Amino acid sequence: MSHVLSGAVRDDGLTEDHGPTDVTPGAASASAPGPEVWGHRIGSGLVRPTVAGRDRAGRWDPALFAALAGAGGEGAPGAGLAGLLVPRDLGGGGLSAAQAAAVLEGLGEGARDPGLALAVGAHAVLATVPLRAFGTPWQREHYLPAMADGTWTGAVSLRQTQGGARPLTVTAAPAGAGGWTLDGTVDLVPGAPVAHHLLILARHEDGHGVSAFVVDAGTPGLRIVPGGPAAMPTSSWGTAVLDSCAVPDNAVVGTPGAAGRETGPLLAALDWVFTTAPWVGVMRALTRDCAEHIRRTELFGRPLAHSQSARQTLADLAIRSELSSGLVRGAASRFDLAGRSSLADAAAVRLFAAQALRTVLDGASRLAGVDDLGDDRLIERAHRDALFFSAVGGGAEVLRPVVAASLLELG
Amino acid sequence: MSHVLSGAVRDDGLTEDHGPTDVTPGAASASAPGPEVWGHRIGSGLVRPTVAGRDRAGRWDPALFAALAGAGGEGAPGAGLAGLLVPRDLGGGGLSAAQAAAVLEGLGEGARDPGLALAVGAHAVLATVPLRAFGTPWQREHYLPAMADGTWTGAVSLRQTQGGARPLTVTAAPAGAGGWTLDGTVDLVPGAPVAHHLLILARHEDGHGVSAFVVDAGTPGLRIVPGGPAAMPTSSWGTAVLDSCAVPDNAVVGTPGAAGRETGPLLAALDWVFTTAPWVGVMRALTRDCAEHIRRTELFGRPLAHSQSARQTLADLAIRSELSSGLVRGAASRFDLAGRSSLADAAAVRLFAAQALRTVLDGASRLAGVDDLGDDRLIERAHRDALFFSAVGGGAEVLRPVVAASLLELG
Amino acid sequence: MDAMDAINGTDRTNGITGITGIEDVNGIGGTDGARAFPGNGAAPAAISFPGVAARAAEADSTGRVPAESWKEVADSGYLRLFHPPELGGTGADADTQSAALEALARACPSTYWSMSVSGLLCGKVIGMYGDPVEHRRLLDPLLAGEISAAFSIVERTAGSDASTYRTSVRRAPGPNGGFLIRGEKSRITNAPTADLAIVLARREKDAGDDGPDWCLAFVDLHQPRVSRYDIPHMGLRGMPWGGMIFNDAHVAEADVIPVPFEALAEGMSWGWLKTSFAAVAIAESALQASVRHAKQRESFGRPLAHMEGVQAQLADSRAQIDATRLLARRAVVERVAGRPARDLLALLKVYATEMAVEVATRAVQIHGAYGVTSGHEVERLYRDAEMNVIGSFTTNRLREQVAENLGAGAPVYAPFDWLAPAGLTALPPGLDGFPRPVEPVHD
Amino acid sequence: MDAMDAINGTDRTNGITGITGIEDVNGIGGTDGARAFPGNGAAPAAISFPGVAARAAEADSTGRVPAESWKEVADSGYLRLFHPPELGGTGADADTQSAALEALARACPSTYWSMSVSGLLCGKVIGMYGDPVEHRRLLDPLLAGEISAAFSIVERTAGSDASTYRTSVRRAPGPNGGFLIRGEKSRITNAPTADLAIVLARREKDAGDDGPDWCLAFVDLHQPRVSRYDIPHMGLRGMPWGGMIFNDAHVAEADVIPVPFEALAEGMSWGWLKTSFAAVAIAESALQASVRHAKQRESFGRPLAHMEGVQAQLADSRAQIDATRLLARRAVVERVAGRPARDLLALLKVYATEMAVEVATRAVQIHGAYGVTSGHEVERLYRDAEMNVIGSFTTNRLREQVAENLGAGAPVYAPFDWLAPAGLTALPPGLDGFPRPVEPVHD
Repeated sequence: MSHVLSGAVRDDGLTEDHGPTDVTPGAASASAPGPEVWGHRIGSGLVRPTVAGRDRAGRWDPALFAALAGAGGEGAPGAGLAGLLVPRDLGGGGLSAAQAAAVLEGLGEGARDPGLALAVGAHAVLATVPLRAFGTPWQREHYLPAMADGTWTGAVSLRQTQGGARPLTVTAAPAGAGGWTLDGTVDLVPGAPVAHHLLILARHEDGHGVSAFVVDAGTPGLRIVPGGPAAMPTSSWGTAVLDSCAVPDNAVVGTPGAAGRETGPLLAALDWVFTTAPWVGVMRALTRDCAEHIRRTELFGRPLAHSQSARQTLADLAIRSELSSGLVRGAASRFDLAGRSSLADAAAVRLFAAQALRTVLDGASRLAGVDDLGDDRLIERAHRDALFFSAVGGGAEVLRPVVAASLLELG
Repeated sequence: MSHVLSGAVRDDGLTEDHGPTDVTPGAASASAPGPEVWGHRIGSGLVRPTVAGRDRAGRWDPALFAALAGAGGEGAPGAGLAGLLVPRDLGGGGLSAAQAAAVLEGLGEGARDPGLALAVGAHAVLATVPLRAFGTPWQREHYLPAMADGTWTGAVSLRQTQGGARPLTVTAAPAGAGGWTLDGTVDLVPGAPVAHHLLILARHEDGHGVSAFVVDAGTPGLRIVPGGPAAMPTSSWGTAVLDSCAVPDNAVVGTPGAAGRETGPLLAALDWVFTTAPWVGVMRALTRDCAEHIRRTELFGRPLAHSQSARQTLADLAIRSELSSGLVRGAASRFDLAGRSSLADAAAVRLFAAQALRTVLDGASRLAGVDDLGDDRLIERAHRDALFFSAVGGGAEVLRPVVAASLLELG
Repeated sequence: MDAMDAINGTDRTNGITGITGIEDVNGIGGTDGARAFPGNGAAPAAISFPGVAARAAEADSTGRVPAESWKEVADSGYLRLFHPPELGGTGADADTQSAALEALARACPSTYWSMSVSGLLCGKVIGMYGDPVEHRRLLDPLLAGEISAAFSIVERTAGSDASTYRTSVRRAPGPNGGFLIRGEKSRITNAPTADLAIVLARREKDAGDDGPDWCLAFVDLHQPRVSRYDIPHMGLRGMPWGGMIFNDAHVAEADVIPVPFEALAEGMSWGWLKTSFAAVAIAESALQASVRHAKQRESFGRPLAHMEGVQAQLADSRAQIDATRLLARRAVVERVAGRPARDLLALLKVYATEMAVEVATRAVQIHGAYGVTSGHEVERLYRDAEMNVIGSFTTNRLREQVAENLGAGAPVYAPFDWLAPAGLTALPPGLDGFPRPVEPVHD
Repeated sequence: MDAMDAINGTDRTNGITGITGIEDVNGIGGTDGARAFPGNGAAPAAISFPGVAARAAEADSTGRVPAESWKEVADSGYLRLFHPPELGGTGADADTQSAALEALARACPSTYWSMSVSGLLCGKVIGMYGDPVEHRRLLDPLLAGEISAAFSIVERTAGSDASTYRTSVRRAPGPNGGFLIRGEKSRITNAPTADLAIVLARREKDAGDDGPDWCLAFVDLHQPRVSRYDIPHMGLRGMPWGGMIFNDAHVAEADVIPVPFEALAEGMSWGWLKTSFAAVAIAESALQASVRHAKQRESFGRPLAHMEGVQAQLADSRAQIDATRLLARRAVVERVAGRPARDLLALLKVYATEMAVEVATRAVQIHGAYGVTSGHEVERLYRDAEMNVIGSFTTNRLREQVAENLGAGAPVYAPFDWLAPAGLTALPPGLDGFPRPVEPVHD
């Protein structure tokens, strides 16, 4: 059984041949364990043992996040999961985007915890990359080292990862004495209750332009209300309420007024690719669970694995996992090259993977029946979380026009 | 807007033209309000106002069930929801099977509470019909009148509505002095903690035959452990543990040893058709919610209703609702004629409707985005409950062979 | 098991088709010969067209309805079933109409399309908009099958968008009266072979004429100023399809009937019904062929019928067909009762036609190489199925109409230019931003 | 917006295809004329077959690969790309092989199939199992395109189930040596036109011969004891397809090569790769045709390109094709690196072929009546797409193999007789039980 079909990594964390999961799709390499192996090992070692309990209790575990932030071990870059994309000179792991996607895929498979994987991705990708890409030297040096080791966590609202498809709910007005005043409410912020700072997109009160701001949690006028969706309860969720919240000029990330072309599309593209990556791992985990399940379950007095129908369903799960993985890795790798990434590519990734995930969950639940798989009720949890996943980042009603516009040369 | 597309009944419970929702599919009648109107009115009046809270709390509301049991009003038969299928001479409503399915469909649409609708169906159909069809005169007269008015509730495990596809977990051994001794455990029993009696299929210890038993809750050796799946939390759930549980001979329902041909297939067919009926109503409710939602929601600065893609998705929801309704009504009507119902028909109903429900939920969540519809989070709840629904009754791996065997003259 | 067997005895072979009361309505490959329709009350299951079925492959390969098939159907009384006695029909009940529609479409979808467009659709339109006395001269031969008709709406420009239609009718100069028609209708069933065309045209109105802008013209196609052409097509090949060019062709005074455009919807939705039954029948034929194949065929030592993957495909098809047929028959009941049921027909047409493509695709898979070999029934059904999705209003266009019926409002068009303002056409930066900095916004 | 436009400038037209590094590999309808393959390192995007594309409709209607197309492809060096220099090939890198496969299949799927079966599949098999010196006499003309070959595995009886194959090879009597082959191979690409057949046959073994039970025979088809026939087929019509009957045809001594059956899997999985690229290319062609149509066409006053429903279909197709192409190219990388990648190829073939059917079906819907009009590219692609699902191992059969690779064990057959014991074939009672009572069980 080749790992192409069985998932990137064995359950025990042992590596197999890694050609096809190499971070550069299409490139063959059969040498060192890929970054997904490291991610898988962290996930299966630290996260998975407690996922069922944390999920049931809807509990955020700060110690666990701290452990992930500093996780090392064989194959680890210079930093843990928190600093994947922080450059090495700022204390991070300095992974390429493609490697980071591979780590998240491995994490998703090993951890079986979409909520915690989202929390990791929101901090290590969504909150990190805009600062790296557009931050001033002061912002980069102030925030990124502490984000890299997990001392500080950054947060972003998942309402703000769809460009301007829907109106932004926060406004920014220039303050008389310099700086800006922010007003509004933005919900669906994973990590908000524990965040050191939030990255917030706000439209200018005069209607001209959008700016990105990094707002520290202690700033007067910023209030975090804990709570969020029913999905992904192992993340912590909150709503940021900004009431005449004054921030200095150096809170602006990137070109003032230009976030609609900088951080806005960047957040959308990052969300579409990198928060998809752990789900690819979840699909692999479900596929392997199902392969195991049909071998040991009986229907009509014989192993379900003897049923052609069950076997064909299983094949369809493996196929969706493999295709999604290739797409995510391919699109991620383009972030490593300035000017090569494309919103249409990123949107296609999410569009395909969200549909693939539905197919995988349908198939897995058909094979599992009223009983779930494994001891951690992965199908039930993933089924719940996938509903949310397929809607954030704008959902298909946003993704499809983005992909089509590129084909049709419209916009 | 014709009601064919908009659902059987307006939200306010007013009736519209009822030709196509008449209980006999294909027969046109534009006269009195159909039974689905009654079911809808009960659901929207009694159940819907509290569904969100009961669902969040996972709370069974005995007073609500009692109110449903005795619900009357315009269009009501002689009894409330508890006695739909109990003959009139035993204190029931004496509805036809087709009418009962229509009531449940209306209930599903009005109540927006799959868990409670399941509880109603489990009592009024699954626990009632085998006693009516196979009960001795004593059993019918002892149980059915009190079941009809809701004084007593009956319960059945949803593990036992798939024929013998999977082994029965309860055994029956003849007791020396007459009667039987039951041993085993059966879970997934909606209503178990509050039931007066359970209908239990047990395989004979000697390997020859299966019998159905009606076991009163107080019987020594029968213990009810509350708890069940995460799905449908507005039902009460329990597991029945039978430990040398002694029951008399008159606890046997139907021909001793022949439940594999009597109550077994009957329960499967009833489950496949009648527990599907409320879901048809849920599909209608989702369709109408979505029609409303896309009119008042903006995307890219214009009403979502202007998007051709959103409109086409909406159409697909309506289509699935209408097709499922026709199938359920058609199959239900055949229970009114002894010897005309067919397991393959019933299996096809469930197979189609479960797939239709997936399509409807996918489409509805695509249109609704990260926010749910309405104030009761119907998509999220239905999405969760549908996963369970599509697995009980054996799931597609049982339904498909049943349908195919009929075509292929195999078995 | 004796008692159960006795009970099961009759049911096992019929299986789930029993739900609809119509079971294996025609024995494909049976003996030739027409069978007259039973009167109302007789079992619809008795309706079959064995000769038409036997000639279905011939129709496909020649691109024409064989004359014997036409005669078999006409002699059966099929063409009269849908019309009231006062118009020369037999006014069959809904069950009989449904059974007949499915039976003929089972036998040969091409023959069904050609004859139903002529006798059902054109017949209905003449009956609804024509003169009950005057136009018996058209209806009588039409329902007798002595002539055939084409329902000529669409033009070259755009499928179902009437605003692009240009064909027009004007008064003929000179003393003989009547009208002249000019224009081209294209992609029309029966165009190459029909005797009569029911043509939607614009009226060139005299001053002061405040009648409708549109009319139906009943055009005799056997005149020199009409030319026609074939359009070869992927499926339903036995159905003549093509165009007709009217070069000031003559139309009799009585045969131009002013009609408000909206009024035509009622007549046209008969087309949706006809197409939906074609889809149900194609799906049923594909399923029955699959069942036969699965029973006969072994692969890797396993009879296909015993393989769960094949069973799953058959079961899914069975359930989808049953659901669709029930809705189709309900629509017939509504129509026969005189209710428009256009909402129902719209959603029926959408589902039925796409369902048939899905079922036919499964049938090809089950048949393997047989299913793609020319001359095999399933190969033909696969090509036929897709035609129904396109024919009589494309299915995606009808979805919009369903949505409108649901209260989503009329389609609103705005040029698609909202992605750029949302920042979603931009090229997003890489991890380290853009190759060069973005310029600040100056308003 | 200046800076952004500058950055966007080159990307907008290429759009997402850029992900794969291969952009619009051939301009359908461009000028005629072969173009030699660039050397390794040259941009694969430069590969195109404009003349082949221009003759694709001709291939479809005549049922043969036009001679000019064959020559154009042969002259381009396409047939040599996949083979190492020591066997007369040019040993192209993976990118070039992938680009070439897709480019030719974009131009004309039938020509692609016919020539790839000959030069790629048969060439690989001769290279793998034949003698590197002796069989240059076959490989040289094959890779030069001077002769064509058929890969002859399947027989009439059952698709891919080798246990049913009967064709056999035995020693020729008499002094001239060599072998005689007897049997029939059916549903074989190139069978009606090929010069050479690579035939899987049973060996009639002498006593004491403990070699493999199977062999490959390289059979010269130009001899009197070989007869052949065409099988007309739904799609890929330009690809000759049919059967060949060996009536004790002669095979040279060196041209019968004993091979264990299992060893053939490696060679045959080249066929899955070839078919997968055919599917990707058909889907891409259908998508590009849809994009063109959507840009040109208006309906109800709205350009199709501006309609969200059309956009949704295009976007879904785009995403599916991208995912598939990435996997296909990864598979080529694996193969070129000498790894079997059979698991990967199996799941690729399953998804790619069904995906192409889905995309082609959407394309027909977008095109409306154009999409079902014979001669339109999309009508042809719709028919072509389904052939790949059936060809080179039906997709559902391959799913079983994928499952086996996943650890589900080998397929286990048991007669399907477990519903009755589960009580699930019974006729369930109505609300009031059975018409008459069930008899008690007596054991």
